[in-house]
Amino acid sequence: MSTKRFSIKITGASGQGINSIGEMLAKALKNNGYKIFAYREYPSLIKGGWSSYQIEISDLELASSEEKCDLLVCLDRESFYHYLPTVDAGGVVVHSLIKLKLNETEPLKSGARINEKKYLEDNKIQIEFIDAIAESKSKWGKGIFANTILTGFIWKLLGEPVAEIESELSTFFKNKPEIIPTNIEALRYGYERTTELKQFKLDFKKDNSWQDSYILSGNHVLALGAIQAGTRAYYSYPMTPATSILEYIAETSHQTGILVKQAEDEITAVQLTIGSMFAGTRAFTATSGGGFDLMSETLSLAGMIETPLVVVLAQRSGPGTGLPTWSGAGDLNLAVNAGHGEFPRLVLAISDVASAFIMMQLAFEFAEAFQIPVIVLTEKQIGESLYNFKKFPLSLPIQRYLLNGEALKTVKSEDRYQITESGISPRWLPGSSEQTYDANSDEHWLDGSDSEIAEQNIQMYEKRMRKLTKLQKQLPEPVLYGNLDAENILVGWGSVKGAVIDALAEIENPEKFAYLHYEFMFPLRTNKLNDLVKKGKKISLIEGNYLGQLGKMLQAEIPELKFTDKLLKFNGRPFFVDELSSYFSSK
Amino acid sequence: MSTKRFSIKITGASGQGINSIGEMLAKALKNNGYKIFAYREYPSLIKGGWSSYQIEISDLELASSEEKCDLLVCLDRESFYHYLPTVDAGGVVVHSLIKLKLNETEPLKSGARINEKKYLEDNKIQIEFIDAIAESKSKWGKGIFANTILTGFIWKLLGEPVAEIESELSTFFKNKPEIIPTNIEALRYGYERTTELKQFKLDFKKDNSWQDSYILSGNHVLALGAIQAGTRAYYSYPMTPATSILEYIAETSHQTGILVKQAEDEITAVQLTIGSMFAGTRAFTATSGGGFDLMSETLSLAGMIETPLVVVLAQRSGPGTGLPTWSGAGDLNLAVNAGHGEFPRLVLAISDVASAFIMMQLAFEFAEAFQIPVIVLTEKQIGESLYNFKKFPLSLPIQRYLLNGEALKTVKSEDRYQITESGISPRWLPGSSEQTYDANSDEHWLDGSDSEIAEQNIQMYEKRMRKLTKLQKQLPEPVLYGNLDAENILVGWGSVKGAVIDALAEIENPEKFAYLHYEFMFPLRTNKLNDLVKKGKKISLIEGNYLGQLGKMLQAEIPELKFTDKLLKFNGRPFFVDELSSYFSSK
Amino acid sequence: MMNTDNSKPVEFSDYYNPNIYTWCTNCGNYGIHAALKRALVAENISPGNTMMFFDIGCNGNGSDKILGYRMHGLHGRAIPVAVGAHLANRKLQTIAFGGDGASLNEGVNHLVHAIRSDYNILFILHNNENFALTKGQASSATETGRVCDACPDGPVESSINIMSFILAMNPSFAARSFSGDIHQMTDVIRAGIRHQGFSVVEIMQNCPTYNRYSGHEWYQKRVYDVTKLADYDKTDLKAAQNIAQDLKEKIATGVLYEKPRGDFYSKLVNRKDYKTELVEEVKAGEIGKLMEAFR
Amino acid sequence: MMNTDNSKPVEFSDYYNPNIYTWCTNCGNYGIHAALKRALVAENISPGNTMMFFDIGCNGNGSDKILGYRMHGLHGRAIPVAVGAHLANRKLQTIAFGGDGASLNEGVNHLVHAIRSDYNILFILHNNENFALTKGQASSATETGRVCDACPDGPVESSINIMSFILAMNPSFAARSFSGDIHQMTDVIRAGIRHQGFSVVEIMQNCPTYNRYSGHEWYQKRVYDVTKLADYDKTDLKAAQNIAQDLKEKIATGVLYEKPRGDFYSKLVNRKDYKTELVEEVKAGEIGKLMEAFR
Ligand SMILES: Cc1ncc(C[n+]2csc(CCOP(=O)(O)OP(=O)(O)O)c2C)c(N)n1
Ligand SMILES: Cc1ncc(C[n+]2csc(CCOP(=O)(O)OP(=O)(O)O)c2C)c(N)n1
Ligand code: SF4
Ligand code: SF4
Ligand SMILES: [Mg+2]
Ligand SMILES: [Mg+2]
Repeated sequence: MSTKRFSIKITGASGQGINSIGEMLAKALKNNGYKIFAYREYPSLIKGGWSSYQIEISDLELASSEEKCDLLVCLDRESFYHYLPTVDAGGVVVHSLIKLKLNETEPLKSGARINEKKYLEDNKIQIEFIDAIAESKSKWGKGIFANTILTGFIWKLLGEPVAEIESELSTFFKNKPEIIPTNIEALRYGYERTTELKQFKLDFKKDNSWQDSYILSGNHVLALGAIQAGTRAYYSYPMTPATSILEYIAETSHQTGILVKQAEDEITAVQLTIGSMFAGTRAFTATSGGGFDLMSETLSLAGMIETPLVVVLAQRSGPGTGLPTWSGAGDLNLAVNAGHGEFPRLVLAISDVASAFIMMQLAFEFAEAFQIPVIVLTEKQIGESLYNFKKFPLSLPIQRYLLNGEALKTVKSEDRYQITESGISPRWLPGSSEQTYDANSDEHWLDGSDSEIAEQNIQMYEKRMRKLTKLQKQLPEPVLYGNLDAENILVGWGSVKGAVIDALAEIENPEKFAYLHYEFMFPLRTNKLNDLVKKGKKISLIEGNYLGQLGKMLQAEIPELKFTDKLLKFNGRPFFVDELSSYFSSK
Repeated sequence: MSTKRFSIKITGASGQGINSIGEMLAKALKNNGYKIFAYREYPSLIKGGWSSYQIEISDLELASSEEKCDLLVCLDRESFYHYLPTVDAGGVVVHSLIKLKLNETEPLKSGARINEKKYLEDNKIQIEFIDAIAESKSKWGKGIFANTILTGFIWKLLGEPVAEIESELSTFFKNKPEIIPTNIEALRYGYERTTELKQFKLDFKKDNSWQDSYILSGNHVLALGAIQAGTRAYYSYPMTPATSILEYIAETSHQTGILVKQAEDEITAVQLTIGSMFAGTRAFTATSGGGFDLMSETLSLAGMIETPLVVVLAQRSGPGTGLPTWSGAGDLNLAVNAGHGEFPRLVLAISDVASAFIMMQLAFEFAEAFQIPVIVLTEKQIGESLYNFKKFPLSLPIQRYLLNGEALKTVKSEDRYQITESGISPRWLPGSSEQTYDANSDEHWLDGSDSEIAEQNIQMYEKRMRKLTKLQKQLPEPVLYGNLDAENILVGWGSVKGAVIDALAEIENPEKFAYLHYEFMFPLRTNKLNDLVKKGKKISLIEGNYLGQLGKMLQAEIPELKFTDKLLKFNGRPFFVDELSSYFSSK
Repeated sequence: MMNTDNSKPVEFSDYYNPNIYTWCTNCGNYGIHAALKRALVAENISPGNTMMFFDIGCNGNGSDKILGYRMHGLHGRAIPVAVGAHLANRKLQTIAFGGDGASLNEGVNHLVHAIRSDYNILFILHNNENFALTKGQASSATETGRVCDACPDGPVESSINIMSFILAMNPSFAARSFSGDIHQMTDVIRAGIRHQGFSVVEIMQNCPTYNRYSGHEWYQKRVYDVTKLADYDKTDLKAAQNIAQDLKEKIATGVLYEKPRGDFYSKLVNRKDYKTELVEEVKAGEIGKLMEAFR
Repeated sequence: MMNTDNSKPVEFSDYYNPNIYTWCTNCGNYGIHAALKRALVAENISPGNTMMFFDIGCNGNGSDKILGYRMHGLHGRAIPVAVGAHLANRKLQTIAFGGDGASLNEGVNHLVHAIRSDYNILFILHNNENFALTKGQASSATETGRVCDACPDGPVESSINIMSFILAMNPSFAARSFSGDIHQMTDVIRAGIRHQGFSVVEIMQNCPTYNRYSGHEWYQKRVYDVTKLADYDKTDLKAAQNIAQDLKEKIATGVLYEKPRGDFYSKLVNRKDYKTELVEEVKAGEIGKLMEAFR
């Protein structure tokens, strides 16, 4: 059990309202001046199964969760069976399971209940039953205040003053003021309920200035980054974990004026997007792996006709339908190679909220500057976790790289695909001149007209591919976090960052490690890593996939690169801070 | 000009009948005991443009063409402008272009006519005009015998006895016996026509046993390989250069009984295929890059549900629509990485007819043995060129790797996705037992039922991926051709093989080179290459793409691998034997 | 390739799968599964002689709650994969399932082409008028203007009346039922199984969680069975098209249209003389004759 | 985002592209291009104010033989890419083109959904009843049993009457013409340009190379113009559906159906008060307010 954080897991079946409890607690905690991070697990079905809303509390900024928790709350049996083994030694379990009988035998097959009795005893875990629905019924005639009772009770266990959670509850129900008074009663009832359980004490520094910090999911911030970048149209077909981007942009469309179209399928979504970008507005689409496959022919089109395109690939665990509501980072190879033929592209990978905000802006910047498709990788872990932070990172100025004004008066159709040293040719928008062109997916010559002349074909192909060289030069090297002189370097990308950096903040021996973080995945910059290799550092790889996809890409570039260790995880779960802390501590 | 071969280029607009002339000549030549190879260039349109049918003649077995030719025949102007610069010094041009005026000025922009007069003079090329249509009209009242006249004339220039071409013409028109007599007349007329041109003499050894050798395209043989392997259904959506597979399997469907369905699109084609394989017959589909993109989601499905799947990816030059009727080898990265998530797959690459026949059989063998998707790469250059050969390579025995007989009596649903060391689990066909299973694209446990339990998810994921390890062990190393002790090693794949090996047969210094040929592209075997690297050989790369895709894959596996040279070609044309001969000779 | 000892009649429990259903309380999918099992039992088709192809969607989450040779494939693709399997082995009963999202959005191409191709499979379309599994977005069948997830103003597109759509494609069999009527569902599914050709059964499926507009009672009040109409001629396409249009007041159910015209496979000239299924024919092909043409 | 000095009337030659046409002699596409140019000129729309989206197919090989802002995109995808461009800038005239293969096979989903979505673009469907560019395979519009490339026995699937298909989808504008009648094509293209909504113009296009069944004379003998019928009511969908069915004896052409009902964009509640086009609005978004919700 980490002393740097406290973690609560609210668990139950889909549809039991654990998210509401979680959200309320999370906001109240942050209003109290704590820093939080919230992580969600849920199955791919609408009701039933087991799911959890886990809140980490600390006085450090967090971007990861523990696998273990200090306080487990269970609203249904399956969740109890499943999550009990995650309660840390000395922890507490609160449940509402009538006549729960602890299992006392060893499990015989995979997935079966553990020997619960023994686990509780061995780990000195306290457990208490609260028949919240019955209590709600007996007090107010109906069971619906059960979750509020539990919320009050949890708050009490945390040792926080009741006022804060009351005010958060009022905010939470502000659109239904009529139900607030009874809920407040239920909350107090829960708070004042007697208990055998020990009371925790959140032993973290409160920061008053944190009270008006934000709590947002990665997908919210991704959408906000795109809005910041001037997105005017969003096209998508629902697919977890990208759906919440669609939901958010649609919900706020009256405020933003963004045109939102839920397309008939992913091919349509990406074709609408490239059509809008061709005409000159900023538009994007988001999907997950399966939908991305369907979009891949259009990536190749974008590469050929040199029309900017931004596609978000929100990763979950594959292949096939996989674990649709779980996380993963197994689509890097796909992002780098999808789409037939050869064409320049940029692959970015978001790692947290700050990165989501900046990467979406950069995606449009690079897509338009280089007239290429840009793929932005994110993960369910980033998109659906709730981050607590105070300041949005910088907004980048918007540049369009289009001919206008005087330049338009002298432009000629043949300028559109001019052979240039950088590979970038002038671009002007439909309607801005009577000098028109053909954005031709057939191999073409200067104004886009068909060409099958070998010499022209080579020149045009090389022109397109040269953009890759320029692009690579322009991209930054990966950032090294931690002790820059450390002996052990971990290399990773995506949500891994949060867990590694959080772990380094919790261990005894942080000076031994540094973490090299990639956000610009293709084309790769490898100077910094190369230097580290040359200096003889021990380099290890950490990725959310089986193959070590980034590792392979790096090895193709840096012959001398050997990995001391490979931390690869591919079971739908993110890296947890406690598993990394033990890893580091063991070194 | 090579002394080992003679090459004729028949050129004209699409629709002018150059293929018929070419085919007739090719067959007649092989009936005469020569060995031939024929290569076709044509535009992506139905009539017009310029195209060529090029025949190489030799006493060596050939699998490549020269860029230059000895005899150029032009039926239309565009072809003349375009192909004149390919006539070798001392060559001959025959054309039917009324009032052709040779250009005498230097070209000012890309794609313009060369200084034709100068080119002819500098290279001592003879040129002659034959107004074949007018001659046909004056003799027989209509122009349609023009091509036959030209055929006779060409035959004469080659110095071959007229009887051979006459008998081939009769075979060619065997379904229209009424037109044979006049065509024979026209042929003789052409043959006996006076000319100022020098007469060539085919200075090659005739091989009588060669008379009943075969002339087939790579796509024909690919289809025959699949038929040999027991294919019972073929599903496809037309796309060059895969269309001729569909055409051939459809045309012969009365003989083979194969069920052929032209699907409404590529997604349907591949879904029909995997459905048929699931039910237990052998079926496959073929497409080119754009259609393959659309199929890629299904590759991932196949990986997840462990159902065999065979997809042929017939490459042309991309990206986008690219050069739809030209060749390329730019889809290796795609074949290796397409489809979201991680799953085992096998990627094979055909290099010529023998390889087409064997690889299609192996595709089914491996797909079924390992229950994985297999992607077979081919190229327009292989699929649509005509190879002349004598013996079909070996037919492999068909094994199905299915439970049957006694085993079916004791099988349990949970056996289907049993966790095994090899990663391969028992498979039995629908209908063969009352113990049924779920081929579930959601992550699953032993009988295919959903599972979101971390421990099970890891085990199943690892089980699937372990197949890759076993598969790699089972695949052969690449083959080394040429002088096994040579200092310079070229590494390549696909149609490159034919050109390299033919070039090695033509140069003065063949002992300096060897060629390492990959047909098993993923997972890669690298021991042999590694040994060569360790021995300090100079390794060079030769590929039909810009990025050197195989090269990068090899470098990711063999840190010490550096390429002395990279021969990369990406203009839609194959490697020509003469360009490689000069390359070798310059070393 | 049929395994069953047909002497033992198939029982309902033969289809029992111990996995626990994960649908919401009162979800219409429960009724559909019950009817499906009843129909298969009534037709005496055992799990081992059935191939079922499930789409991705709430409906598809039933794939591991029943027995049979099943595939739970890709979203929108249940029809073509089922067809591929059917063509390989027609001795087994092939059934495909898909939601309104799968069938009219992601995979509408397959529906259009399966109808014109006359594949002899049964397709059960779970129409709950929304994308349920992804939490309630609009499908093509969602009423215009109906507020739903990710669509605060409701869709502006015209809504598709699925049965009208199907009938416009000139099918050979089209039936509609309602997830609250297990008897009728069983009957139309049985009729669909027996029909030689592409049989579409649209089931208006309750989704109490996301479709609060047309719930069980709402449908209960409006549905009527065309077979109970004195003069209904189910071979009259125009009549079916007319009667299918109303989705507001009186909703026609039952087999609305049926006119056999032979199925895809049986129209294939080159398969006419074959007595075997494709699955039984996998052996080294005879290429000798074919090669002769290339000498 | 409109550049033209409208004082100078647009001329036919403004659309002249020096690239040489590559269609076969007597290909119907020549006539279609001529009519297209005439219609644009008659509507005084300059190349600089036009966006054209070409499919892959013989029809699409016209993309570099005309002027205008053009995209020659992917097979089957002309409609959605055109729609995306149109939504970004409605001041330009957007036209999409596709073959019968593109529209009924590879991309039938887009046709179905564009009709129900009412995007305000013009779609010209070159129906030559085959996949011409890939050398004459069957499309959905190829008659059942008609022998063609890769189909020695002819397709066994029912053939789709494209206009009937379109009319079954309840379009707001549907016209049919014939590539031999430049006047009528010009007229219906102009009507399609003027219609506010998704305008489909099906052109029965001669393909002398691969469709030898219904050539110029064949059509010439059979087509008639519905506007010449005394009592034809083009706002009557049923009437249009009836008249469109015959493809053998008497073939109805002209604007068969037209009933404006507003277009997609103008139905979007959140765009009601905007006077600008999306293309004019790209600037840093105001996220301050949005962020407040997350404190
Ligand atoms: C290619 C792809 N796109 C999107 C999804 C996400 N997805 C899963 S189910 C579904 C819609 C389900 O709607 P419907 O077919 O009506 O089934 P229902 O859940 O309503 O039964 C979507 C969009 C997916 N799995 N695959
Ligand atoms: C994804 C994809 N599949 C297949 C093709 C090959 N292809 C090009 S054009 C065409 C069919 C053309 O038919 P149609 O749309 O009717 O146009 P037409 O040539 O008859 O004008 C096909 C299948 C392609 N370019 N892309
Ligand atoms: S969301 Fe609707 S369709 Fe899905 S399980 Fe619940 S009630 Fe059934
Ligand atoms: S093949 Fe047909 S459609 Fe294509 S150019 Fe020739 S006549 Fe026109
Ligand atoms: Mg639905
Ligand atoms: Mg066509």
